[in-house]
Amino acid sequence: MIAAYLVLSIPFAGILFFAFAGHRQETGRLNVRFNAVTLAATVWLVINVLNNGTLLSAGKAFIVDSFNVYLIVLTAFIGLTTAIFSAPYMEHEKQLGKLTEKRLKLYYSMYQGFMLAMYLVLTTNNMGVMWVAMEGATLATVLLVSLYRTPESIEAAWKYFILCGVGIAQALFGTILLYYAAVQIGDGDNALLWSVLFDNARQLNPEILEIAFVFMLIGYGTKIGLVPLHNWLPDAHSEGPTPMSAVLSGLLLNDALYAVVRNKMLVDGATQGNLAGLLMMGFGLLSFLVAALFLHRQKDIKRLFSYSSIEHMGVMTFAFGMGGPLATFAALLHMTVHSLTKSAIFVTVGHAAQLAGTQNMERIRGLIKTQPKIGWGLLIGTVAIAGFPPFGVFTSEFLVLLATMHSYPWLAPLLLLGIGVAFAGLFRHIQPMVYGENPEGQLPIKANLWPVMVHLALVLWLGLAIPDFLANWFSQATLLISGSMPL
Amino acid sequence: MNWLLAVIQTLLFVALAPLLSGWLKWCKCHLQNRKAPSLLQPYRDLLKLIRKQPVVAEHASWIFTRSPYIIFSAMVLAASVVPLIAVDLPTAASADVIVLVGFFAFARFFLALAGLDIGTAFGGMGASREMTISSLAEPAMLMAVFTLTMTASTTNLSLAITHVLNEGLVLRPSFIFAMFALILVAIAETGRVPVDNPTTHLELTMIHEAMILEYSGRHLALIEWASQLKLMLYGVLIANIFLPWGIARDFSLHALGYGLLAVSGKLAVLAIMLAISETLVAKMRLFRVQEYLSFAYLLGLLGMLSHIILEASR
Amino acid sequence: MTILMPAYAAVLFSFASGLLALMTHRRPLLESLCLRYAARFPGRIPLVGLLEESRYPIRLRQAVFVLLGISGLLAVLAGSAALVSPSAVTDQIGLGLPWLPWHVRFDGLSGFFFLIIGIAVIAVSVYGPGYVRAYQEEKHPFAVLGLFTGLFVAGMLLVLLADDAFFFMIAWELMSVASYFLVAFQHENPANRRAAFLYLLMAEVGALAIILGFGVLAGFSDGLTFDALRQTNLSTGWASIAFVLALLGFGMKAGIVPIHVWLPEAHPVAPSHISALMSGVMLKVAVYGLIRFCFDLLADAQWQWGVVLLVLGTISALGGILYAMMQPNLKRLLAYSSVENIGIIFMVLGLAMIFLANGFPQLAALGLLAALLHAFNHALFKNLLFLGAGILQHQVHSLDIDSMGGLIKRMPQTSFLFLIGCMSISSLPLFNGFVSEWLAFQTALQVDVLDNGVLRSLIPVSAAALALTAALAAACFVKVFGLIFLGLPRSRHSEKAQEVEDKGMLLALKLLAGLCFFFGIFPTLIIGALNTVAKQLIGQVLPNATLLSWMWLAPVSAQNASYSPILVLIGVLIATGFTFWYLRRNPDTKTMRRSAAWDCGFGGLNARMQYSSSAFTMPFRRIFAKVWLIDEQIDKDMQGAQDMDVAAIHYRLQVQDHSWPKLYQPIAHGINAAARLVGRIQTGNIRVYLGYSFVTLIVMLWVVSL
Amino acid sequence: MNIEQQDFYTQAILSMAALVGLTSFLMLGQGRLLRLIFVFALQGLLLTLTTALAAYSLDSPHLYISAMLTLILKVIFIPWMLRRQVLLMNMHRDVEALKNNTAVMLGGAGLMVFSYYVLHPIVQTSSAIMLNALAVSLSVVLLGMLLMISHRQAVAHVVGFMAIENGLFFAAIVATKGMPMVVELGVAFDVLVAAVLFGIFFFHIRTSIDSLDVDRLNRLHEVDQ
Repeated sequence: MIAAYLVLSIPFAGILFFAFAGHRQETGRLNVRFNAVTLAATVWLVINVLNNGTLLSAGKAFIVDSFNVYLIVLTAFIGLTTAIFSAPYMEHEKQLGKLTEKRLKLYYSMYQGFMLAMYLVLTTNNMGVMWVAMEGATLATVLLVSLYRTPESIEAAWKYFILCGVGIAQALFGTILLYYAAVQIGDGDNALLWSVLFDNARQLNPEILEIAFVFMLIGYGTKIGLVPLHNWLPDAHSEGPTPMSAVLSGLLLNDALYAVVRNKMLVDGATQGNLAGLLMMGFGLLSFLVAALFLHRQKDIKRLFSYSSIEHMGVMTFAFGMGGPLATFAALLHMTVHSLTKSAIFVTVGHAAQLAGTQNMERIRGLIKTQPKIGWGLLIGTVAIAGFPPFGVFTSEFLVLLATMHSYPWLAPLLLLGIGVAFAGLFRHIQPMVYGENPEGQLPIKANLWPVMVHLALVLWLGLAIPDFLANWFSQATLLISGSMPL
Repeated sequence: MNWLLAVIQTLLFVALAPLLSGWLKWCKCHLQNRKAPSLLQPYRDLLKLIRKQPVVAEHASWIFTRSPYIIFSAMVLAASVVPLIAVDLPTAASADVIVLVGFFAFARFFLALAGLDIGTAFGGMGASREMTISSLAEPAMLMAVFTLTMTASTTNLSLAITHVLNEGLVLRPSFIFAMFALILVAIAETGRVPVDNPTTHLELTMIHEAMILEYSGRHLALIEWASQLKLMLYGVLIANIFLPWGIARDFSLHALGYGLLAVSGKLAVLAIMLAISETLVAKMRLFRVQEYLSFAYLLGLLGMLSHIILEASR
Repeated sequence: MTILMPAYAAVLFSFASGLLALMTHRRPLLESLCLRYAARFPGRIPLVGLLEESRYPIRLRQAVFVLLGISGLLAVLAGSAALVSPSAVTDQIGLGLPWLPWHVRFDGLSGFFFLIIGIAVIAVSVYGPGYVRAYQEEKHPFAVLGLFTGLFVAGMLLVLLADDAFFFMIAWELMSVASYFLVAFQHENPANRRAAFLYLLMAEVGALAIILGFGVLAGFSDGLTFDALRQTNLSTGWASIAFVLALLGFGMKAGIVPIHVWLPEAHPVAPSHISALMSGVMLKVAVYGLIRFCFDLLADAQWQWGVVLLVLGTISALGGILYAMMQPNLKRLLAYSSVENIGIIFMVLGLAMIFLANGFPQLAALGLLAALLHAFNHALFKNLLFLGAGILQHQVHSLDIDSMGGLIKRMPQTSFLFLIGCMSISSLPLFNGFVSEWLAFQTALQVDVLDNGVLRSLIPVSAAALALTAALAAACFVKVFGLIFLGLPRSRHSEKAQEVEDKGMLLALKLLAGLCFFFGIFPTLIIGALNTVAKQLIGQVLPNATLLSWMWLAPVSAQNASYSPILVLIGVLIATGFTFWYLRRNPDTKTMRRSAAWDCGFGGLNARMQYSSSAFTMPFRRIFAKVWLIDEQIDKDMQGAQDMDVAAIHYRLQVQDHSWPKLYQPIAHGINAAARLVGRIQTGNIRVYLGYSFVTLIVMLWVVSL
Repeated sequence: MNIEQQDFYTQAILSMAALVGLTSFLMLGQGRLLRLIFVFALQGLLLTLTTALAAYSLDSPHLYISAMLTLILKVIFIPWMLRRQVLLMNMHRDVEALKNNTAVMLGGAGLMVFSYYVLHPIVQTSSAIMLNALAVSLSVVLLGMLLMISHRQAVAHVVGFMAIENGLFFAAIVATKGMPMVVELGVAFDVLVAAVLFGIFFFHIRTSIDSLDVDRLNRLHEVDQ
């Protein structure tokens, strides 16, 4: 369990360190190191969990089971690679005069703060604390969204703040209802602990839990970006600094979904029905289809990919909602590959925008000509996210489709329609950017594309073969969530 | 022995083709109140052409000079598979009626290429029109042929004819339709009135002649001979498929002679009918040809349908 | 050693070729490695010489294509081995999903398509080095071309090996995506980008349909392996849905009308050897998919499906060739002609299915055989023609048929080889294209055994349509060959054109042309091998396929129909030889006199008087006017007093595909309109957004309280 | 079940609930910012009292801490901060014209009924009093949202946001005797940070669009011009 504490305390130290001593030249590199150490700690945690099964800290404040441990590693990994990307990126922004030293300090400090909130969401055993951490994540990032202080960024940050704040307040109401249901059957102090709730789920009042779940779904669903609660998401993603977009898309959305799934497990246990699942499916499918259509109308490259994030979150929500081992497995896999791919894409998008000096897609042209690595990175990343094999996104979408065919065959055409429309929406914008002649005076920039390559390589690997330990891990998580092993 | 007979029949075919043309011309002249040339005139023309040194356009390539040989031998091969005076000859098995159509296509392909080779407008025009008409004629022809082959359940001409012979006189509506279709196709494919006029060099109407405008000497002879062969092939097809009586079924001299006589008679009658129609009918505009050929196709289709509905329904 | 070894090796070699191409810009790295190695073992490095700055790119390219060629050879080897081995070989590869490793199965059908791919790849690898030399490295990096070529070939081979739906889809999409990058290779041209996008979009849609098709099967079975899918017991309704989905997916890839539109856009813009692979081979992989799905996985074929295939095939065949005829761009024309040939294949497959469903497996085997043989033949001659088109583009710097002419004198070898391709594709006797069409006709003519009157009348009609197609194809390729190679040169480039110098490029053409002729004369060789496929798929063989001897082709029985190409060839040789010898005996007239062509007395015959492509096809345009969207305009420049004199006339002709305005544009408009509609929900006003949350919450609460 | 049958504590809680609900309605119809803030502070005070009452009558001392926190945050700090901002930005004279005020008020009343209806299943497991208290808090939450939807001033949005928090807090107190301490502290911390951030944002928005009217924050949208 020490590992879990380490995972939490390193970012905490990071916040303090950067807040008070974050004005040095090599801050970016230090940020990388903080994240690297955290990653090491999470690996240790993994080894612990793999050896001992579910870990419960003394006092039951924290729980690490097969479901969240892999999200923890994923979080740490993407945190690290994004930090690697962000160091030269932010330096470049500073040189352009877009940012001051002070804001960089804020940025790095809040980067750690965000990571801390994420780890806390994942590790905590207390549903209330989970809520607190989720709100904390909003608070940590809201100033980062408005980091550039442009009117648009302030507008985006305000919307992010208000919509997520109001949204998440609903989740708190849901949590209170949950607590209310829990105190009726047991002791008060431990009543919000997930491990306790899960064990006693059958005794909870199903009606209350259903109402509570609605609040949770609306609340955390706002964070996931489910249509029609998604409106803050494209704004916040497009106006903040790109590394922020990468972690928001790659991590925050996942963790919000994680919270929803945890709650769904409770509701399923209590109601023995499928209402929660059906709600999730509905929201997921709606988000998926609407976001796919939105892709066609985008002009800003980061907005484009944030809608793509909504779309993929829709798929995952749908899959988790469908339940069943196959869909759950697929959703878990999709979480992983989507995070990896999307954060890789945002890295290349950031570079592309720096290269062209704009986020307006109509003015980004000929990336492959100017800087082949960036162009190819973006192109391959898009191919991957659009669900082409042999990348992992395909695998997960394939499994989702298959599960849909098994359980709800008449929904499968809708799903396919969405995939097709989304693909067209993405590619009609991406292709002109990477191909063709480059505008005059567009010069290569200094870029670190290792994170992109590593991410895409991992996604490729997951598409070709899921390594045994990971498969085992996913299967354990599937077992935990859905109650049975995939096939 | 059989093989020898096959070769002899083929040679006979080749040898008789100009005669049929001569006979046709003779009939036509008489019908039009003109003085007819000798029946042997086509032979004399061919001989004269063969003796002459050919004149070839400067930029003609090997396609132009070799095409006549290819076209001629394609026609000879076609002649080898069509039973003229006897059925059951071994060559008939080497190629069936579809291959026969293939031979025609082969010849046409090179004829059109030769037309294009010189680079004159006429050549191109002829090639274009020839390919157009043949494209339309081919389905009509196959429709007619299919009617026959489905009745006989074979595409082997020789066997099909035997089948018709064995059945004796059966009045098949399908055959009537198919025969008319085939006749219409034959007229179009051999470049007769009303589709094309073999005797004219009016530039706006010519098709076949436009392609061979540059040919001379032995090349022209081969091409002319080939087209005479084609005419005779179609004639024999019509005569021997639909009215096969008289054809030799064994290889006795008697039977063969009788067969020769029979086929000559049938061809002579067909030629007279063609001559009459050519005298009575005017050549039609190029873009009316499609209607003409659609009608042929329709007949073929009707033949097919009546075979299916009236004759073989289960 | 199993026959899978060469198959795996073929895949690996094509991968290796792709990876090797990535080394294009790694010369310094390799050099330093070699130097380090050399320092340790002096005097043992033959490789260092290859790394010289000047020779490295050439050597690398050659090495890449050598690897590709080896892959092709191995594919041919594996394919032949599979065709002679009586049963399928299966294997598993430890990749894929944890509970579903990649299943591999190599049977006669896969083997046959391996053979097709192998031959094409060999030709391409011989042709490639000479062809890619023309590309500037900065503009068109070889690394990209080589990498994706390797992946493309590997993808196609893997599709054939796949024995579970998941692996199949991965391989399938690998093939699609890799070829997308190849289509987009020369991306400076906006038209190319557009074509590439369209291609990828259609590939995606098709793939989704296939996935759904597999999904239907998998929904009723307990696994994704083909074995499990074969066992599925589907109701007719579900089976029909699966069939339609598969048809949509594979048909889209194969390019049947009306979902063919990507094909004439995408195939021409890729480099020619890639076009050859795409048009010649990739479409066949789609055919393979359809056969595998409909004849192997779907247990009980329905005759209605056969009718669908037949009708779609007929439409594609006719539509394809009519569109091809109107194209002024050679590669577009060839691409449309691929649509035609795929149509023919689909027709025959439809016949096979009809016979199979009606309980005549032997006739079904005949149809299947004809379809497969046509696929094989089409691969040969289409490859030949595309590679030839590449040479033309190389030498004439254009693909516009109307700007060529007279090349037969300037490029004698190419023209001869191209002629063979044209003759094969026009299905003239003695060449391979004829054999498969002949078999197709023979299949259609067996209709008499059927009871169903509709079928009995439908099939002959479609056979007549096939005849029309063949005749139109001949017309089309007369135009192609005549306008490109015959007549007078129509442009300066074609006047200056010369025979291609690279031996390899010509060798590739010779190889393919030789095969076209060889299999035109000895079709029995391949048909015999194809019997293995029919046996494994349908469980029936043709009793008389190689009746009498290898000389004769008699698919049903000798009484029914027979064709002996070798005898025909002998006959042609004798007849031609004899006439040739006989007519040229006379030494006086043996030589020919050359003189100017007749010019109607106007004087000065010039190239502009020749028939152009649009002139040649004018009669067809009139007759089949409804098939195209024709935009014909004649502009007259008037001058002089009161503008009465015509100074110049401009003729402009645009021929467009009907499926654009009828099918694609409505869909595109629909999506844009839907997106605009959806866009309205995002107004930018935060109060509206809050309203959404509020309403959602209320509605959801109401829903749960119900 | 009638109110006279309940004990004094319950009666007090119900009265408080009624008052809290009333304050929500008052806020909803309030166009002047300073008064809005005042009513908000009043609501905070009612909450503090309720908490203290609960702490006293239920004998759970940790609720005193909650009460203290509420007092400091919701009654003193946030109103003070908001008031300061309003005065600083010279907005205290502005009166926001509220469209369809009557309809909104009626809608608010409807929401109260709806809350009652939605939470009805709770009766099965607990007393009606819980239902009533929870229904009030839910309607406070919903009214807070309605407040945000109907008001255009950013300050009003903050007040609405905080009012939602108040509703949640009230629910936690009356229904479950407060949340576990760690959660309470966390929530309070979040509210504090949020309040500070709101202050920062007022400044930014003001400099960026020269107003605090959220309707003018509409550069980012997806509608065709």
